[in-house]
Amino acid sequence: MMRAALNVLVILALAGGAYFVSWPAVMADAGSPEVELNAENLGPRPIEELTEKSITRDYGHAWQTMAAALRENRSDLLDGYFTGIAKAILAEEIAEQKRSGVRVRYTDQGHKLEAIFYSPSGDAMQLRDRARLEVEIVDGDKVVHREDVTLNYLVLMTPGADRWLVRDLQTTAAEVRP
Amino acid sequence: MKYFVPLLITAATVVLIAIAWVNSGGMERERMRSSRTSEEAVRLLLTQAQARNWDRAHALLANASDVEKSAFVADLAGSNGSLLTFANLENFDLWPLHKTDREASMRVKLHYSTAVGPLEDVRDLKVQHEGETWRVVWPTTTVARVAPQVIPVNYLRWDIINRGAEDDWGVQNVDSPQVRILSMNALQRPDRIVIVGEVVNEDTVPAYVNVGATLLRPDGSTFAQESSFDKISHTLLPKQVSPYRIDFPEARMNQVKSVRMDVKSLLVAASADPVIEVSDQRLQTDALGKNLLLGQLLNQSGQVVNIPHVVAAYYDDSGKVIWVSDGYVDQALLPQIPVPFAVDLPDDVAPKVHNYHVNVNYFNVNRS
Amino acid sequence: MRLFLASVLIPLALMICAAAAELRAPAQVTAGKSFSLASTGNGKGMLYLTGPGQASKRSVMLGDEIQIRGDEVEHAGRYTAVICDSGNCAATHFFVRAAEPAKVSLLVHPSRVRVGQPNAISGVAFVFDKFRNLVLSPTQVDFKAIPKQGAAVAQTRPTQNGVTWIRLTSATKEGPAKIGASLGKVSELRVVQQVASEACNLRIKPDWNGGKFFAETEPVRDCSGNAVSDGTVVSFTKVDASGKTTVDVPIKRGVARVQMPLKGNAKILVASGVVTGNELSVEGRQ
Amino acid sequence: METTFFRRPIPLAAILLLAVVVHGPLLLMELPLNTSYDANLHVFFASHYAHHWFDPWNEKWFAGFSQTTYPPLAHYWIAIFSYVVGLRMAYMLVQMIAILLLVAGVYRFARLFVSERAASYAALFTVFLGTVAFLVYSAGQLSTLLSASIYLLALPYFYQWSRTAHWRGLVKGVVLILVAASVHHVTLLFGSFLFALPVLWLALADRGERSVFAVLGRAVFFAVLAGIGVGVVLLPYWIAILKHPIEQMPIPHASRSNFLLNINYAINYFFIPYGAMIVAFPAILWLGSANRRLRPLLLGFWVAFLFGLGGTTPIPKWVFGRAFEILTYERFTLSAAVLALPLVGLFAEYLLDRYRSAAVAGLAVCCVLTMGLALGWLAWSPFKTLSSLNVDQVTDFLNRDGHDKYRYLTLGFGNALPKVSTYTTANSVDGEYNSARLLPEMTRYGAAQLTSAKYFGTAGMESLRAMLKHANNYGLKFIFVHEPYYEPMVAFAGWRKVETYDYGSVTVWSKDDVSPARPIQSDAMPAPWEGLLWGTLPLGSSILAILLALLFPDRARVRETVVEFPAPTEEIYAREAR
Repeated sequence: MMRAALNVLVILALAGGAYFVSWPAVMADAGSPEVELNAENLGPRPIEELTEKSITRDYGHAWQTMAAALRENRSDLLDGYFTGIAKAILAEEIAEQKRSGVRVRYTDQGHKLEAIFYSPSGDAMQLRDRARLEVEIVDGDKVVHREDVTLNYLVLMTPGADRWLVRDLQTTAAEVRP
Repeated sequence: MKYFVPLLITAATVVLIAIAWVNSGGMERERMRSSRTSEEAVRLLLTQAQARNWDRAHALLANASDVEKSAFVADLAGSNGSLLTFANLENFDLWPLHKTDREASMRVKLHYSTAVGPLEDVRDLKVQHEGETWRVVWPTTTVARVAPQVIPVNYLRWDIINRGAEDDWGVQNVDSPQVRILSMNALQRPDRIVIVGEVVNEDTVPAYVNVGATLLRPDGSTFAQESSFDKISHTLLPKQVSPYRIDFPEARMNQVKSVRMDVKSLLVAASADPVIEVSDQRLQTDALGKNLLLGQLLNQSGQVVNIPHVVAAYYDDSGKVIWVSDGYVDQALLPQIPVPFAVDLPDDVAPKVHNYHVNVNYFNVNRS
Repeated sequence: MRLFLASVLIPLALMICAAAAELRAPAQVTAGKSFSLASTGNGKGMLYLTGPGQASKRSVMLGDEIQIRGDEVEHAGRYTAVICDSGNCAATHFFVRAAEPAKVSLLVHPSRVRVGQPNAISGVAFVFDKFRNLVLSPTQVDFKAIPKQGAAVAQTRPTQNGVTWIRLTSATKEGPAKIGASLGKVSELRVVQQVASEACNLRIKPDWNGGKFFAETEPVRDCSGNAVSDGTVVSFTKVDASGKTTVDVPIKRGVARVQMPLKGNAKILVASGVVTGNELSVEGRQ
Repeated sequence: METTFFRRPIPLAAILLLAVVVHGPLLLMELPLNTSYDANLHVFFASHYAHHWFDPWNEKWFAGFSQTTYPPLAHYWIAIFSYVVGLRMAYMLVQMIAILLLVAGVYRFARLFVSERAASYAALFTVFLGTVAFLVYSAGQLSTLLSASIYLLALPYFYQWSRTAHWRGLVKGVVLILVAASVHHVTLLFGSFLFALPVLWLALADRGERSVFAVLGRAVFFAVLAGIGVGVVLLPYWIAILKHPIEQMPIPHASRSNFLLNINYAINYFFIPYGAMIVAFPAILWLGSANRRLRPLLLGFWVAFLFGLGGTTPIPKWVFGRAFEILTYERFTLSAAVLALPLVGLFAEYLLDRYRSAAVAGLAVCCVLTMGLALGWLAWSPFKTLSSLNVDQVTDFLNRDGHDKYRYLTLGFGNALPKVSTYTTANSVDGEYNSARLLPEMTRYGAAQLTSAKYFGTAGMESLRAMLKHANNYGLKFIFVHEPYYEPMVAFAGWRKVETYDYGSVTVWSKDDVSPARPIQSDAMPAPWEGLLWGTLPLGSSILAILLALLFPDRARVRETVVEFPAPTEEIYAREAR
């Protein structure tokens, strides 16, 4: 009887262990980063109230899913908020990560967005983002590089079925170190 | 004990089965197999029709020799892909109007479950006493037949070449049609908020249109979201106007600060055929005091329209849309054969109606 | 003595180790062009290269020039190169900028426009290099609008952050207009259909044919004289003794025509979209 | 020792082998997945556990529902086997195990009442039992069958503990009850009355010198312990059911009908499940009443029989009240048949003793006819299932080009819906498991699945209409139509036909203004700790039961009952020969 009970305990412990191993993947799905949008100097088309809300929300979600996709090496996560060249480059990066075992981890500390161009027909918007990030380059479990950095991005977003999608996400040279 | 228990169990089982048989309408069913009264005769006929036992049902008619079986079947179960062919007779109510020893008149309300929702059909039937039994005299109708003819069809048709699934951003594309909401009027009804209005396709290509509305609370948050569903003509040819109606059940105006309208349009392949004429339109009050908009539909093309759907907009004297009602027509539209229709409108709206416009939408079995 | 040696040699060794991990990169690199990173130190080390579409590692010899192939830096943006030697790592960053402009993405809207609409057509050009990087340095884009009839209109606009745009007024005559954007040898062309505007002066006339009454519009045109497209719906409404009759008829070969049985005197009205036409009073014939 | 072949008990191993020979090929052909109503549903549930072991929240149906509303053990075992043999074959494997356990369970249960020989006949008849074939190949009620089997195995321990206070009986019995409850709680609930009471009665009858109160006390202790155990093992289930008691409008079910008013229902729910056993009803009555020890069995059979008749007698309505409209009654036919089997075994013993080869031939023909009829009914029945519908193109469509970002609906797919749901990554607003429905568009109407809306008349079509009205809210973009009946509503509501499969047998409709689906918030979502319990305790209880069986095997029985037919006197029917 004791043996049986022990066996059961072992099984339960294994199951519990498996659960808690899978737990971090669930818990790591943190909330959207803080995004501030300034559309004062936007042209030639003025931004609509709903579009402003949507851009702020969707850009935040895009960063959230990008960080998760790079952390977990899951290119399927990119489908939600990326399209075109941005999605292709990120998918390529994830494929490279899988091949080399090197990963880039982003800890997002907020974005200051400035909308700079909104096409007359409302089908493309270009923005400048000043992103505060903690970037880690990890090889296996070893962190080979870690930095806190503020980076400038030039972003091109286009409307999708129910949200704005990031079509191009390019770092530009003006970099400021904290 | 050896005999008592089996006998007791057997007897108890038989008694229980008998009780349940009576409770679940076994007696009534037996009664329905006879037609010793005028009511029983109508019940028997409609029960057979319900079971789609057409031979038996037709044989039960007093004037079976005068009524074509196909016409009788078409009358109760539809033909030519009409709405009744997509329906089941769920149940019926009947009550006598008058009765003598020789004949009686019965009113029946047929409750159909159809592919687009419930449908009720009220009919008055004559019942005759023949020997020991009563029999229903079915109204003699003949199946409408179109005279052989050639109807040239040379209306326009728009076809679309769709873009592929691949992301071809920045290359040539065809924009969605320009559609516009012409009017919007939010009304408080006893049990709901209703938004009525009209939408027009301003473009030169056909548009597939859906109108949606969002009720917003004073704090700007969404209170409810609904769409026009089937109370609109979804396919609009260039410059065509369609009424729409959006219902928000259980909503009250004091809960809402504003309404956000949303019209979505899509470029679709479409044909300008068939053209359906809506003639003899008039507002009328029926015997039960219901306000109705009556008229006839005439299919001017050469193809059958299986399920016509009438959407009517009513205007007040300032030209504002004050109500939109709709109804499905249970007969198919054969070429050149007029088919009557009726849609109702609320009692409090009827006196304010100054004008109205009827739009005909349709479903064809082989083209959707 | 031992203590002294240890206190001198250990920091020295650490400094050597630290020095071994030094890495230098050029400040700007062009996409798709190979270049080299300068490293110091000796022995073997591990180079990590991360950036847009890149997350690789490879063994390198320290102290040598480390070659970075062009295909490793095809995407514009910020790259980080890290070199590690026995647990010590040093990093450097460099920016890859887009190569020469090689492609223009041209967004032209709308694809159909009514005639005579001021600033109704917009064209937006995005300039990319051959690796699909947005070219951020200012570039001149030539826009050209070629109507079906008449002279072409050209305008040159500089890009800002890789984008430039133009607005055009639609012509007064219907027909396709070509809108193009070119950049050196590269050019893109889009077609905008200019279509007739709302019907103008919509009129109907009676027509008795074989004892049947037909209501027919005169050729339906907009205010500029362009024929309204076939298929456009015209609503006929007849009010007579039998009640009201409405028929939605599409325009065919420029006119809309419908047969309407009459019962006594009738009033016939016509409308197309929000435009209403004349009213016709007809006396029924037996 | 009897040497005549006809007078010897059939070894249980041989009967189990026969069960494999009879049912094995049918299961290898995956018959239940193509002919039964519920098999695909169980595969669907199992598929979810295979992918999300500790997360019972399944977003594939009803815009999200909790699988804690259905005991999970059978599904977890399918999930485990699926890692090796795939989902479909894993289902067959668990189904085969259920049949084998039922044979063993009937044998052990019958053994409490009748001789080893009669019990072996009862077990043999189980293989060919119409209700077993009906539940396996027509109803697809894996859980009912498996739970009943395990429950039958638990009953001898309950008898042992109640009668002799043997602690192993208590432990093994309670653990098996937990396992049975983890498979299907409803079977256990009704089984407690229909099976446990006759066994308790028997324990009292066989108590010998022991006190009545001691036997009853032990039985109560067993019940309390089992009740607490079931409460703990299925805790997430109780939480779910307390949070959302079933308040939806009752859904019609044919097993609640009066079979006398519809011959097809009578065939489906009476003649097919009982088969040739109907011929033995007089003998069952006779034997059951003639023998004091068998009377509780007869009474249990009679009660289960009456319940199994659904609306043919008023008893279920009187007993269950409003719950009558929630329950289905075909499961009681299984209970009735199993309760009758010991008596049928006894009757067979009598026939064999008297008619020898003729009896063998007669009984064999009855067995084959009963099972043959049940299998034939799959083809002849007017109640056709759609489980064999080819849904590959539907799942291909949903899994490509980001179509799974939207929710979908099938119309006219019947019980092929779970098959679609199992193999697609997209989610649906419909589902085949009525108890988990919480969306108001479904619970406010007296209709079950939207995919079969037309069969529920106006209620069904109104429910469908309500759902289509809220398509934008649910991200419901794609509708797959297998019956043209639904096309008018779909077309008038704003969907357009976009693709056609199988020469027009299935059409795909799309509504273009629908935004991608977003998660629908629900308070029915189980907490993570509930998922942990759900993923461990039910399976743990079954593993414990297996370990107990392996580590502490039952001692070989030396007991022999001497119930004979016809009985010489009323008093001497059972005697222990130790």
